[in-house]
Amino acid sequence: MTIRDEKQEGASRPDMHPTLWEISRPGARGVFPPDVSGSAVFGIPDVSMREGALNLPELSELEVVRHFTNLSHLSRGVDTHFIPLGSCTMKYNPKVSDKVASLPGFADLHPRTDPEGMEGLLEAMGTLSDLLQSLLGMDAVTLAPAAGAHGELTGILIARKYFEDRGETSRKVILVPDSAHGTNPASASMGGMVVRSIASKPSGHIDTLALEKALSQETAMVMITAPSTLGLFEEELSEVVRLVHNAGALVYMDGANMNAFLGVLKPGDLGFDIVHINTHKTLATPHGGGGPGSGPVGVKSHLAPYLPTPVIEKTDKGYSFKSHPDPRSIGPVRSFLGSTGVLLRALSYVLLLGREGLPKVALYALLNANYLKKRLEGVLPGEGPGLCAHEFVLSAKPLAAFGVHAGDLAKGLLDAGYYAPTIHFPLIVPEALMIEPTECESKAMLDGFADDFSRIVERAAAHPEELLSAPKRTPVSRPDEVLAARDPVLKEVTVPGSILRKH
Amino acid sequence: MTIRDEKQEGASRPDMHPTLWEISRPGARGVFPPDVSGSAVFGIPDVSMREGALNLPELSELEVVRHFTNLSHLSRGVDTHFIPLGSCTMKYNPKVSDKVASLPGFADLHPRTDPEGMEGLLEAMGTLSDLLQSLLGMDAVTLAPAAGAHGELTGILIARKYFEDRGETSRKVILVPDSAHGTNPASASMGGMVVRSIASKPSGHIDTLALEKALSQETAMVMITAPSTLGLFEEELSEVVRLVHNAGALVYMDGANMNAFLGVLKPGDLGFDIVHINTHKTLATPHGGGGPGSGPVGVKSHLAPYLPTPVIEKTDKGYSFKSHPDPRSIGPVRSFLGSTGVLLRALSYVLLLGREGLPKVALYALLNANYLKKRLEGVLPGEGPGLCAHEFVLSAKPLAAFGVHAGDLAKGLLDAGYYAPTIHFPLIVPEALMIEPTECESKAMLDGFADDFSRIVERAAAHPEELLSAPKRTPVSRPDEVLAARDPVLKEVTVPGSILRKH
Amino acid sequence: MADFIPHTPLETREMLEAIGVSRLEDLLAPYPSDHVLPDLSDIPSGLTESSLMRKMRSMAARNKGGGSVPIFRGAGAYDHFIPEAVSPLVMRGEFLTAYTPYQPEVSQGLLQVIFEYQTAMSNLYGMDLSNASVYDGATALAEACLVAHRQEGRSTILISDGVDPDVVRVVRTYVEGVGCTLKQIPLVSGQTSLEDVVKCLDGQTACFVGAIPTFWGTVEDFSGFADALHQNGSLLILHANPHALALLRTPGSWGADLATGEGQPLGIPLSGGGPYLGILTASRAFMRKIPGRLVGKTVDREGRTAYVLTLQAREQHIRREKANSNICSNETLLSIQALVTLSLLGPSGLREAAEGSMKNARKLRSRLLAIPGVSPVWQETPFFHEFILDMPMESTKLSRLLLSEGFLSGLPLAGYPSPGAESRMLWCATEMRTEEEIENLGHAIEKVLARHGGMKS
Amino acid sequence: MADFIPHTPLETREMLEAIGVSRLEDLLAPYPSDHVLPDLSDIPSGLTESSLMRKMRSMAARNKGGGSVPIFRGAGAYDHFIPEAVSPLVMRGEFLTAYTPYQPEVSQGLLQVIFEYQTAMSNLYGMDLSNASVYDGATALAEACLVAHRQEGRSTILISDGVDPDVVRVVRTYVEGVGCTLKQIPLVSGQTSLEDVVKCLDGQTACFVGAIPTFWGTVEDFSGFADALHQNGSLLILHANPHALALLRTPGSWGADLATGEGQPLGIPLSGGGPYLGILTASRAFMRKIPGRLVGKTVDREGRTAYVLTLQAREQHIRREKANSNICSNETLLSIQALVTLSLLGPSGLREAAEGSMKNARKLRSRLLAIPGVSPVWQETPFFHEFILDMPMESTKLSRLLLSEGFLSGLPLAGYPSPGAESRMLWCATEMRTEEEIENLGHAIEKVLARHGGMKS
Ligand SMILES: Cc1ncc(COP(=O)(O)O)c(C=O)c1O
Ligand SMILES: Cc1ncc(COP(=O)(O)O)c(C=O)c1O
Repeated sequence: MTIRDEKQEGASRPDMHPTLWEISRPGARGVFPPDVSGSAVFGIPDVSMREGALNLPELSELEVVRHFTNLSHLSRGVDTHFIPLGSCTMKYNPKVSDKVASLPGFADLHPRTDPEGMEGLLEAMGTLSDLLQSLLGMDAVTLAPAAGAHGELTGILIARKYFEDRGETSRKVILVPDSAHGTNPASASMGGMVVRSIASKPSGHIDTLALEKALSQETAMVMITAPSTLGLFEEELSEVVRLVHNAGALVYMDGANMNAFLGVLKPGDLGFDIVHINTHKTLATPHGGGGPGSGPVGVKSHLAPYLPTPVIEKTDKGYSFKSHPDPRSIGPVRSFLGSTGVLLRALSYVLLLGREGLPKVALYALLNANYLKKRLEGVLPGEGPGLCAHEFVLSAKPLAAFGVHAGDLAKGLLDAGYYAPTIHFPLIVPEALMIEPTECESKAMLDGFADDFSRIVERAAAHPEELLSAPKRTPVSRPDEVLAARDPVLKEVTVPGSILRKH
Repeated sequence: MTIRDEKQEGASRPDMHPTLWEISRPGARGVFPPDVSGSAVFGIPDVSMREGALNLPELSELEVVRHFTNLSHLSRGVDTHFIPLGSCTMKYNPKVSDKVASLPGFADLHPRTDPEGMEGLLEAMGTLSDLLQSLLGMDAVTLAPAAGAHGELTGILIARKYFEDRGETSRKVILVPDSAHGTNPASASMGGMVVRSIASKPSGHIDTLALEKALSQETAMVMITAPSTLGLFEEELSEVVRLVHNAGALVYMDGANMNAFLGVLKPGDLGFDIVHINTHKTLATPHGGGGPGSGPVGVKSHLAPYLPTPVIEKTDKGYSFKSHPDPRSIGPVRSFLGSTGVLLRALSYVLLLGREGLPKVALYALLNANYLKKRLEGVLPGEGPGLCAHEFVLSAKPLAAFGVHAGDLAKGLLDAGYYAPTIHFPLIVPEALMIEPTECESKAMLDGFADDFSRIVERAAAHPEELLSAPKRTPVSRPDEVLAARDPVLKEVTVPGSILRKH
Repeated sequence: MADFIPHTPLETREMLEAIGVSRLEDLLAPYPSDHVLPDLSDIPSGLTESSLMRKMRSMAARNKGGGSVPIFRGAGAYDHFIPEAVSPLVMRGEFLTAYTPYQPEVSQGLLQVIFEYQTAMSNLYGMDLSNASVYDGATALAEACLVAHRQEGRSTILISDGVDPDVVRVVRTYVEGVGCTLKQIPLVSGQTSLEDVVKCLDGQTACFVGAIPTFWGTVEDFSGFADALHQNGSLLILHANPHALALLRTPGSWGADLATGEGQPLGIPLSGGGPYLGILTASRAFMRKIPGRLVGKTVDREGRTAYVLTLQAREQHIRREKANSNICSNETLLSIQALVTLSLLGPSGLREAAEGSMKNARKLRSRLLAIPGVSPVWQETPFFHEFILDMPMESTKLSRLLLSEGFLSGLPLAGYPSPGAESRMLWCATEMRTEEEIENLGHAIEKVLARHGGMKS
Repeated sequence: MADFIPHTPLETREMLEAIGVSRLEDLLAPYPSDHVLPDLSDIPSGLTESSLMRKMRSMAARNKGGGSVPIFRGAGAYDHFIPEAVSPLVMRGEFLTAYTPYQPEVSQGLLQVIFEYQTAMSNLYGMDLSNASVYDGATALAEACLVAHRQEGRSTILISDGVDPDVVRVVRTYVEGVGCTLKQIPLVSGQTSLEDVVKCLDGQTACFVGAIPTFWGTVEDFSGFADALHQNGSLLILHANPHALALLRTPGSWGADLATGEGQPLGIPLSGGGPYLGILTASRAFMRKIPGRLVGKTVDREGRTAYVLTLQAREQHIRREKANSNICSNETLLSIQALVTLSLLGPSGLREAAEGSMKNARKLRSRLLAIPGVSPVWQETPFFHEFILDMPMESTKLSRLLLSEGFLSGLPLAGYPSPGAESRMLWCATEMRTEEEIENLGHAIEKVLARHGGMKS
């Protein structure tokens, strides 16, 4: 069996790498665990013991190393490519932060260690909490949520509990602009709330009149993404906040786009009651191919009692777990303290940048987005000539006449050596391409991208068939998604070693 | 500027990745070193200060990370491919050994630390030394040499000093079989000795008669590679050793191929006076793209006084530097104790395998080599039907009629997803292909390789032009080596950032 | 002293010019001018990399991690063997810094790895399928309960007291949000009685949740549970430690509809509590009802094998408020880590590690029981690698004293619901413990008891 | 408990059968039967990975590395800042486990990196070209001397006492082998006098070797050296610390024909002494005379830029006993490490690190001179980041005492040739030292002197 190299002619791109099960060789051994002597009679009745073989791959250590090393070559990350995914803030993930998270004392710390044995971790988490509190302009922060959506759910549950405690149990409606990320309505539902969508104005901004109409005694909260998923700062935000508060409801900020504000604007100052941020976006913790993330939530003082447990507090002896958490707490939203391995990276990032570096993040994120927007002006329609925040949205609609869609442009960009922008989001823009360069890309990279993007759009009009058959320079061409969903194959069912049987 | 992806169609393989200087942007900053306050007036006269700019690349941290990550994709290692390079023993390099070498206490230890502060390192090196002494069957070992060739030089200098001390100053001739690795004669010359080459028998074995004739009062030493670079164990080795010793000379074993003996045969038992091994072959330390290596040397007791300094000795209080090294020592051959980062990996390997695992290395190395030899029997001529040791040599001579050479077959193998065998070595076999599978490759891999090899040889005869234009699936096709050597370009002379000037 | 901004001053000027503004601050025009550029004086100055490392190393040194104290504590997070090859593979930049594989053509490596992870989890749990991960074990179980709730709209969740009380609290946070109630089934000698469960079944019973092994270390017999539940139209959910499944009967084999677990024992460092790995598996009937990403195998245009994210219609980015869950980012990197670990160990290695843990747990138990005043809670109940003992001292105090002696003792069960109690401790020994460590621990306890006196001795 | 052998018993049997033997041991037939399968009882049993890690961690803990003691010692190996991004890049399997790039088509990454390393070293040393590395600084200098010797067959090598005495010993080992003699030129106030050199020149003078900075830390003025040597048909070789060249005048600018150095200060961990990096640079006239590998830029068949090993006719595998050197394996991985470090620091970062070292060295010197009984050896001689002081105690003893106080002090110069002496120490401070560490060291010395009394105090 030959594991083919990934550097291949398009015309003869080989079949994919075999799976671990296809190359498994029954009887082969990799790493041996510690050798423990003693009897193997454990007193467990047969009925409770595993019956039958454990179908895991059997391979040598070298085979495993090769498998994953070669597979890694078939994926693009920030470390290899420019990833202009809007709303994802794919910025550089400092290697020093990885190192910090791997230090003995952090990496080998049992989460149920007595507090006396985790003073360093408590200090780290307490410090991060304080820093975020300041950067967000909020009064209290929880580090527990495991991702942005988890932060949203936490926020929803806090709002729910808050209104229950106030006896306003009829406040069950969450208003969400139609430009919002799917997690906003989904989190609201999961928190047992009723979701109402608010249509945006053609400009992409919140329709303040529509919102005002929608507000009622039943409104618990309005979730606003700031800057919006179109990369726009809500023109009438202060008015919106005033209206919502007047209606007795809370205002939530989805802070996934906080990179646009970092160090230059504090959500708390804008009147938000709750905000979550995504450390795996704004605070440069690695996305890891889809996770882990972390979604700290900040609240104003009236909501602080509702934060999930455990709660870290600062005493004169340093940071420690609050021994008697407020009974109004929504309870824990996950096991243990938080994704500390992620949060240590976030802390490292904030400490490295400090008060000088943090505002530069937002300023340069805005610079890059506005520069690239300018460079792509006229190539495809966008939101118009004004300043955007940290990202901007283009529409590939004009190309529909040639049968070319946003997704096809994305494939062309893959061939040009980039990851694609976010496509088909926000849903309110037809054929959306959402582009976020982050502060970490150089002018040279942006210029190259703008040139390639423009060239691809030109060719799309002239030779649409080219783009429709893209990508050609990738390990596979477009996979058949319909086939995948028809009768899904979700696991390897090959008999172990099948691929070896050729001999 | 677009850094192209390496996954490309052959027909449109892009130009190479730009160099660090081509993408350098004057004024860009990467990592900041520690910030030291204080005056920058140092009292060094201007005449001794650097004048003019320091032409190093100026890049962001992300640009550096991308550059090297993407370049890594253009190179094959054991971690990605089967590397059947004869005489190179490209076996799996355990990750745990890398970890050991990086442990604080080892990695951050200053080499001039007082002995009291390096007890652990001394124990590690002493232990390795003892283990090698046993495995080599020798009486003393030095860990100083930085590579195999360096070990050879050390051995030559020891022999030289030994004869000088005995007053036999006319012994200046080193006899080297013509099948030997180029380092053997080169090391002998570097040690100020005179090299005489001994022709091998057609079978590849040492011509004992020729050797006997060559031996004289001027012979200092005979260097023998065991098993030979043809993968053969010298039939008449004991006779050869007897003859050389009778002539008053020493016998040196080039132990680069020690993988064939590990745990199953001790060079000392065969009568060798000096032997070096390559930890980066036999003891699974990574080759690192060409180095670092390490070349410990073992000697019999009569040569022990001549070993290079520093010398580690075992006392009842543990291992320590010998405070009064023998005045007969040849002196130091490099700075400090040795390439301890490499040697710690070698020690880890030996300790992991232990007395059970070590002999398996040789046995399975022989198994793999003999199995692959069998599978390729009849494909190209080799040494005949007998058992080989850890590697074997084929000759591509029959293909010369079609204009195809060993190097062309190598290129075909690159396209098939392997690294190539060693070619054009040993020099005594025309169109040599030297194949060493090591014990670490699976039967499945060997079967796949044998099939692909056979197919390539077949097509070479039928469609030689195909092979002559190989490789096609690699990032570049064959480079023009003549052009490279004509007026060599050995450094980047582009003005920094040249590639960016397009915008 | 770092900002990871690549711009040279010249480039910044050129870019500002192209945009048509003169200063960076002009780009803040859309923001409310009275709030921009706030005071950051409470944020410290930026550190150089080396100062950061110094600071964080000194914080780390104030924690008692496994490198400085042998760990005899489990209770949901375990000190198992992690092969050294795991980290260099998982930390490769291509995996570490990738986004969710929405563009399959340039994410085949990641997609294949997730597909392989799904296979490994399906096989380990004996279930038809696995998703690509959720946040952690607790939220996995909570999500599974929500699947059961959505199935028929039933709102009572029966949950065995064998489930980690802290996990139960998380489940409560989740399910109470949608109006469900939790009903806990007590243990009898560390086991859930089928009769007790059956007594609670009614038309509102969405599911019953059991644990393999229980939080208290015991191994249960779930014979008959699936049938009884299914007859009532309720689901069986089993929350299992994946490491233990190398030896113990699988959720699938007990007839579970959904099975969840905390993936940390599969090669993921303890890391003070996260990031961990939420495992969620199911029988095929629930394929379109479970939350989270799924990777499926398909072919590309030339018929080559290719992998894609599939059945996305379940997810929030398509279904919004009607989605099966709000989950978006999951724990992909940790799933890779678990897969690499399992590949390196293989079935034999995993089994040996589990057996090693069981052997050590038994050695530990014998050694502790040899200490005067230490007594067992259950004499005969089968257990995996954890067990409760009555200690002759208040457990929180004993734990602190042992920590200062250099051991992370069993978990003090003071404050825990029954069978927890003031003087009880939940002890654990994995395959990583040595005989010497067990013996030294025994001595340390004897010393501590002798010096401080026991509560009951 | 590991052998990295992938074979299953079945596969082994099949393979033996194919070969036509029945047992593995039969494959040993060509070896002398009276010696095969020797007794290995003195080799311990194999360890599992976790036992190995335990063992090696406990050995490592018995060393006083920079993580446990601040390092005030240099003398050829320096505790400089290494960015954390270096290791994950250099340790990527593709680089780490590659062989020498003999097959250029599948080694372009490696070849380009070496080409870039050659560029960086050429620019740093101000020389026309650099090879791809040799073993370490000492052997680099020895090889350079051999180039000078081969040039005209001259056999006297003049070497300044400013060169590290231990490096001189290595050079001696090398050059005496081919019949050369070393002649040492003494220092005057830490500097080599051109007059002293000129006095020694004759028809046998192959070269003169000077150091930048000297082993004793001083910075010399080599004005006129190149001319004087060249007039005599002799070469100027300068052995320079590459880190110092961020600020100091380059070998190229002094007119050197060959320049060498130890690359360890460029991002390579101290590692108890190796592997390090031998830097060897030269003027173009010596392109075909220097040892070691060279990578050149060329084009492939389609005209794309490509890199190859070039001018191989100098090397042992082609020229055998007539080769320029016996070097085969070199230090490629370390050259990558140096290149990555330099790329991350850039010219400004390197300069700042060098300036930081100089600042700290001056602070250290002031602090130490404030201790009664400590006195300078040279008052006015310019120095880089090392300097000698007379200490009021036997230096070896003082070093030991300070080590037990938690400091790696200056190098005791007891036993060293002049200007070394029993009571002298060679102190160093890099940019990694903090004011607090310097102050603490000062206190520790004062304490030690007070407690043990000084030799001269
Ligand atoms: C605007 C917005 N909100 C919420 C989320 C959800 O965050 P997570 O994936 O961390 O759950 C995202 C993620 O892309 C987002 O872009
Ligand atoms: C037979 C033989 N001898 C000596 C050497 C030289 O070893 P090194 O490259 O470590 O100097 C080699 C290296 O390939 C070899 O194969």
